Amino acid sequence: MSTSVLVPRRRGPKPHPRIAQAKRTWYLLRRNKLALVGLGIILMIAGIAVYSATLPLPWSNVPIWCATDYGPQNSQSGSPGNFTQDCPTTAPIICTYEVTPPPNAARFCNGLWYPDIVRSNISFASIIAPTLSVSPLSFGPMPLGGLATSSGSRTPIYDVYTSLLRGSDWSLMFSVSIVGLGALVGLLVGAIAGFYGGILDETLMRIVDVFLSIPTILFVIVVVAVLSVDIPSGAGSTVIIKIVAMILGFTIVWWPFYARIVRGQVLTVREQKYVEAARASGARQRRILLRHIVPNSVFPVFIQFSLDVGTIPLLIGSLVFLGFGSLLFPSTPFPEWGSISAVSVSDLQLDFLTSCYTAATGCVIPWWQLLFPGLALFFFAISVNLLSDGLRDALDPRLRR
Amino acid sequence: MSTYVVRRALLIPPVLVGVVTITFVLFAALPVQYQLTAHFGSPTVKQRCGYQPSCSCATLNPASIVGNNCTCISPPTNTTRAGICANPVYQEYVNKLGLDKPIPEQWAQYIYRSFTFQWGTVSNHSTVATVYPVLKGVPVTTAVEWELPYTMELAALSLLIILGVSIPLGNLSAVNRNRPVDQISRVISFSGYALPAFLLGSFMVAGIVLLFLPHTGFLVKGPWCPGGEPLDEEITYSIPQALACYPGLAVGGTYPAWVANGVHSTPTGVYTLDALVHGNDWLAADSLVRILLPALLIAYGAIAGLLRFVRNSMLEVMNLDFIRTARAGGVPESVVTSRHAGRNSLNVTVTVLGLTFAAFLGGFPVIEDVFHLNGIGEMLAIAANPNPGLDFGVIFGTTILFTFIIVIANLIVDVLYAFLDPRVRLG
Amino acid sequence: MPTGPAAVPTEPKPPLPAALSETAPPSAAPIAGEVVLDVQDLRTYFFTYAGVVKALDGVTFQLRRGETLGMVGETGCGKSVTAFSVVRLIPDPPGRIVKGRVLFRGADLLRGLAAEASFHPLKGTPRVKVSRRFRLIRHANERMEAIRGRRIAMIFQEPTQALNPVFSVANQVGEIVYLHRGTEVLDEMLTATPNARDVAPAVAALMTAVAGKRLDEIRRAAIEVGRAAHSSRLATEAFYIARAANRPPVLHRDLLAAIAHLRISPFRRQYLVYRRRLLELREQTNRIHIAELSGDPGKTGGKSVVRARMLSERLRHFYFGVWGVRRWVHKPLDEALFWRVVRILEGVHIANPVQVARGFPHELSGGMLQRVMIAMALSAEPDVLLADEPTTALDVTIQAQILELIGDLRRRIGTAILLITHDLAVLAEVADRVCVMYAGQIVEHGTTREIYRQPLHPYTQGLLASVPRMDHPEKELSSIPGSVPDLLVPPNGCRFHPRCPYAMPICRERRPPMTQEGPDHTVACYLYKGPRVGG
Amino acid sequence: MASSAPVVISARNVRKYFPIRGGLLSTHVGDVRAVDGVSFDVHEGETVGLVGESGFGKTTVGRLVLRLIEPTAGHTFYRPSPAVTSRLDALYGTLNPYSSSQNNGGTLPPVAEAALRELDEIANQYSLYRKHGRAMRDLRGKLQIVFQDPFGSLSPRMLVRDIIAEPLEIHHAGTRAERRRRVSELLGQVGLNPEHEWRFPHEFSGGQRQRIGIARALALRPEFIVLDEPTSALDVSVQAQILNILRHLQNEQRLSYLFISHHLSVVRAMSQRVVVMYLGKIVERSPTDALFSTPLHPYTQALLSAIPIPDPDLKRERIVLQGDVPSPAAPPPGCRFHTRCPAVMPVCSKVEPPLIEVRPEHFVACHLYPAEWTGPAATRAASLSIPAAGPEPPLSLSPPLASAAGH
Repeated sequence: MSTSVLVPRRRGPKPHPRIAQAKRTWYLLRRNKLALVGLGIILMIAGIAVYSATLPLPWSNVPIWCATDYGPQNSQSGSPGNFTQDCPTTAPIICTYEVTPPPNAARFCNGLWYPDIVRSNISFASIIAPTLSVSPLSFGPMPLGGLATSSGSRTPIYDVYTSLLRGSDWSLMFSVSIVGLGALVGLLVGAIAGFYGGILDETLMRIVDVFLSIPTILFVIVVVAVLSVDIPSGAGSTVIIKIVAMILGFTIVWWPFYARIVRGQVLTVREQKYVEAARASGARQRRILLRHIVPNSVFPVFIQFSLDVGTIPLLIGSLVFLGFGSLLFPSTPFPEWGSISAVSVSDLQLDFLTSCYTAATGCVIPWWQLLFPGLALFFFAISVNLLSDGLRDALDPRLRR
Repeated sequence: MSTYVVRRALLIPPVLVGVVTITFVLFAALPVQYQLTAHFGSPTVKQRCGYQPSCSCATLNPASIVGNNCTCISPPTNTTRAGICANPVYQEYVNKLGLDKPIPEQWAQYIYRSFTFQWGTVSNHSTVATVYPVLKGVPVTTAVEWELPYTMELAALSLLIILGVSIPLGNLSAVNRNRPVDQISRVISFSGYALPAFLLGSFMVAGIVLLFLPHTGFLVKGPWCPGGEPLDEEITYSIPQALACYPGLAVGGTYPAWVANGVHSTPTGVYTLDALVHGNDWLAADSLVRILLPALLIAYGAIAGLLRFVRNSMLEVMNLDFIRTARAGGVPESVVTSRHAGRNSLNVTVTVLGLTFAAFLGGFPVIEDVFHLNGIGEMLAIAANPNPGLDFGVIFGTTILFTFIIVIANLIVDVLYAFLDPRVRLG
Repeated sequence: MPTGPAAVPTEPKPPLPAALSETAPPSAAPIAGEVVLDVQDLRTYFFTYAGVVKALDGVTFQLRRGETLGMVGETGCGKSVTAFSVVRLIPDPPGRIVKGRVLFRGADLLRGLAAEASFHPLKGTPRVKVSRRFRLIRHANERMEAIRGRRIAMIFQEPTQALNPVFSVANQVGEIVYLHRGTEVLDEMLTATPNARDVAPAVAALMTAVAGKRLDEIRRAAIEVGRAAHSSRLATEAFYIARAANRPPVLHRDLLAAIAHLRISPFRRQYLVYRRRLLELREQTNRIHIAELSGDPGKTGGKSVVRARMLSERLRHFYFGVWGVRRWVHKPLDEALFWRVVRILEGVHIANPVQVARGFPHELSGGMLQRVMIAMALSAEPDVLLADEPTTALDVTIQAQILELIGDLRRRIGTAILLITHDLAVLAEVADRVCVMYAGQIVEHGTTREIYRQPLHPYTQGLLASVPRMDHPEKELSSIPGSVPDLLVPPNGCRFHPRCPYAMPICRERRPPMTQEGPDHTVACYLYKGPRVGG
Repeated sequence: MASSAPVVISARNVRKYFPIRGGLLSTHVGDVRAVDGVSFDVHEGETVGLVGESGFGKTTVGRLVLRLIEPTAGHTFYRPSPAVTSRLDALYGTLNPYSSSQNNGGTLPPVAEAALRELDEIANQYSLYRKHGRAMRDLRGKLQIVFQDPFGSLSPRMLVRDIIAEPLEIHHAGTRAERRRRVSELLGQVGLNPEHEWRFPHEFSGGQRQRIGIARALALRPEFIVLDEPTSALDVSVQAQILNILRHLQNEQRLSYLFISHHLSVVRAMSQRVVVMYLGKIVERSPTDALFSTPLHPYTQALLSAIPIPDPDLKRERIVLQGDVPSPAAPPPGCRFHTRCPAVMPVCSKVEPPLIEVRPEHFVACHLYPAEWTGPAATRAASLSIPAAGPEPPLSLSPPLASAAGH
């Protein structure tokens, strides 16, 4: 019908149109209750992230038994016998028989030297440091009970509540940075390909095809694996390097999706008359690209972005579940929701096999391990999804007409 | 039409080369010794070290090759210090793989190897070799050849479920939008999007474990073990364990003769079919039941992605003019939705399916790992296990395999699309 | 006015091609007879987020048999909405017909409207909450299927959009033909008795005609062949075979092949019989539906019985439903429909109907598609044709062709046409009567001559004045100030008063009534003091 | 008389072929001859109507004249001096006989070679298509366009003020405040009130959007505007508003229009001279009154008779063209109209009729009109200079009996 159907009637003086537009978007978003719920949850998570960054936590990346048994102070007491059985070939620091710790090593655990995060001075302290806070009481006062990860024969006890808290900021950081980088690259490539067209477009799109024909998980696995092998170990900032490497690895996999989306959009926008009008009044290519084409073709990118943000923790989770924890992260288990839930899940199975089958009279299933990280993951993903769905409706250009 | 197909097919070789190039870049980024083991596996080199008589290298393993030397991985018997042994085979292998050649030449060789199915060797020291003893040191292609049928079986079943559910449900929810059906489908798609497969899968496994706890006695009558033998400790989905239920069948130990030591079954390599071929319907049913849950799980994820596309495209189509024309012509509503709109939304579905096919395949490692199924995914998952060692041979081989499959699948999808939509056919 | 199903001609009419093909004598143009379509106080609202858009607000008009009623107005005046409301094709949500009657030969197409949905305003907002009863709505739509296409047909503005891109023309037109004339086609297929002996002489004659290279000769001979084989399909097919064939032996072989093709194996025959039964049952259901619409309680009882029988039919022939089998047994029916479609396309003066029928919409030009649409719409010889801006998307020369075609068909079939357009000039050429719409209301209504000679309503005057005239271009174009009001908040009183040069105080308060200003000329404006029409 | 005024834009033998790709390797299999050798002049302060059905290359001509797309061949000159025009005409006159042999790559006689070379030089100096960078951008300010689709031609995410001010920003015209003032001034000129500048395009009706489009076109004080079916998407009442605005602006600022439309009555109301196109070629060109009073080309006649007239009593004989428009990808040989022409002759399908002047300033390309004119007059017609009326004599190439054109 008439063009102004969707503009809510306002009394009084008009505000600035951009504000008016934002108001209309908000107005449309408001009526979508689910989207509001999603928004609320996301805001809550963000709040938690900020809050948890300020939490005074016992800093340690070392399982409890390790801290007590073979702390750095008496790491010599570890007998060579139990180093040899599980020396990972790809550890933060390659296992050697040297009894004297390597320069940056702080903790000696399960035959591995771990670099000390706390002492290596890295800014943004809240999200550095794989911090599964250690609580001596396994199922103690912590509201969500404990999370058991088993390595070898010993079973250190972590506490789910704090690790989830600590995980929130990691998860957000990973999701946003990975997808953001991917979207950025994709936007660039797609816009260029679509706008200039011709042979450039052809080649770029073929490249995109090539990238898209490799399964995401597989691609990440390969990239991360290779990177994990290549990363020079021993340097003081292994943590940073590893995390950056991981983010880059994901980005390499992620950009082609966006490139394809943007390119398709640009192709349609490029033909619009207003672009031609700009050209008619002598606008340069760059101006046309930046002022007309990109703003008008960024909408689907935005939607896709908001969708993908939710999937990153899930992806990380499945990678960790496949046993990539030690490749992706500087240390494992790492306080990131996907990682935590993956670890807890694999342990759950283990517990079944150990306890439930031996015990003839039932067994205790540590359901909290499964439930709470799972819930965190689920709510994060679904709220993002709901919000993006609401935004899609609220910002849909077709509704502007 | 034919010209279109041919033109589309002509696009495949460059894409394949491109894919292999990417893998080559990653491969070349590996340290030399990893490249070597990826290709040759880890041949045993029994020899004494030149200048340290006390030290003997048992095996040549990726972690132990350092430049031209090797450090022992087994604790030295008579000294606390690590011995350094000269490793003459090292150079020889380097030359064999052409790593001494310039990069372009290496690239060419790599391409050649990939297209001639020389995808490397399963390392003796990787987890793959320990889990599947048969695969120890065999070429990756052989391993793939053994594992692929199971994955294909699973994929076929789940594809069936996907198409069977998503299209009708999507159309249905579009036709009466914002009504119960639509809400249900929305819930499905949202939840399927937000629930990771490994979580759900583990829940399922847990449920089954609880269901078939030995002391419930359920197992005795249950379909899993009609023979009444209790499952051994690890509840597992892999056929050999299933065969543990069939002592009667078990020829020469645990397995029937046609299941070659636990991994490969003949003639087709698909357990269900083979069981049928050998007239063992119990086992056929059993293996089918075993892949049913995983297939459902995969389908769930894919459907979640597909549903909204089908629904939205259907909604868009339902607003188009020709639908109005059909209605105005007195075509019954059922026919309008099924024939006119359905056919048009089918095009979209096909396209989306083609685009998400990669993700679909990408789900297999997790699923097969969760359910302990045999298959490419499981093999990959195991090979990618950093402890004791990544098996880059298997990793790269599987990658190449998957990409080849996906490229072909995309070709099929495009042709299908052209077949469905005359406008593309001419283009 | 006659009511009940008796008024609705359910007995099969002679097929359209017969009426259209050159052989049939064109019947004289029927004088405007009884009222076929009677629209009373039609109100269609759109319930949007921003509020209720009153797209139609009390539209009343009649359409008599064989006449062309032009409906003109600016965009957003609700012309198309009127047409769609008549056949209940308003997309719901957001649109709903909230009030009014549409009497098609006494059958009220909007019967049970109040029962289907109720809506009540949400306080604090300009919006309303609509609660629908989907079973009733579905039922109502089912009932409309008896009317749409068969009795009231439509053609649309964008011919390129109006056909399904993934099906061939023959496929789509054939579907409609099967729905409305399927029984004929099936009968013909079942009764066709092709045996080479009686057909042989006709074929020989055709051969000679082809040698003569005179199209009309060939046509006549081909019709003879068809008659000999008791199949009008063969007539068409033979003609095009003859036209395409280059060498006599080829022609002869093709002809014999075509004749042989008419034979149907028992299995397929059984399938066709079953299709025919289903069609008959569908006809019955339609009759019952129309009876329901015209509020005749007697017939409605049989409905469940019919439905049950239909179900049993489907069940009895379930093995035809098997995919491969279905395709196989269905083939002859498709062919028959194809040739029927070819004949129908001939009827709309398409030069190469076979290629067009084989073609897909995107391969055809707009004019061609519009012809196809017209053929499709008129294949069932409907009583009413709703033409929604049929020529707006076309070029002038093509527009001329299409207008001629529509007029021609109207003369032959005697369909009443509601021609919706924003081009006054077009109406002047084809319409008998014109009603002018503004903002969801009819403001003036009269015979074409009166409307153009002395337009009464200021809006009509403004429209006419703003048309650039070929005949005297010297005069300066005058225009109506402002634009069509936003129907969310329509102006009070006369909706035209904000743009009206003669606006009076009263125009702002009360909506002007329809007044009679001449034998067949009514207008809604306070400038005129004639007697009021109706209530 | 319009043609006494200096020429603002003169198109010479402009061609645009869109390549068709097909086959296995999507090779170049043919051309869509959207515009095939079109030439015309637009004088200062006059409106030239460009008429034809859709798909006949009207819009393409408009975009070519503004160099929104690069032409395949030909040139467009902005404000060429009379000397240049006359020289060009002479050159094209000499070249015209060989144009066919040019296409199929035959060798040219030295005369033609020389002509070509000279033409090239002139083009390098004056042609729009040989200008680059800054020079071209400056010209863009002088040549503007108003589009058909009022919905697609305004960026949905920009404010009206930004849309209108954009050309000014591009050309760095004035300070921010001046631009601000200019925008409101422009809004006033097209009959919108200043507070509209704070809105987005989607809040306007079609007519208002078209006004915004016009305002944007006027921003840089252009001299020549291509009006690409500016009213075909609008209602008649609104159409009248727009047309009147355009007329007013023209009188006020002495603008020149190229008015592209398929709506003959509108063209008649707007323009002083009319060019009729069929399948990428000009079939008739003449002053408006002459064309509408005595249309010469059968296609023009058919077009005119096809226009419905809002007068129920006026029942006139109508020429309904049979058949469909042939595709410009495979134009019929000879006269492109012969497939639909009611007065088709055998020669039509073989020889392509040249555009000849059969009346003063009235050019038509049709075999119905005397064939002996295909001599010098044809070449002259191909060069298509509108000879100035009054004292200034027509080009010397014209034969003495040119004035006695007609029959």
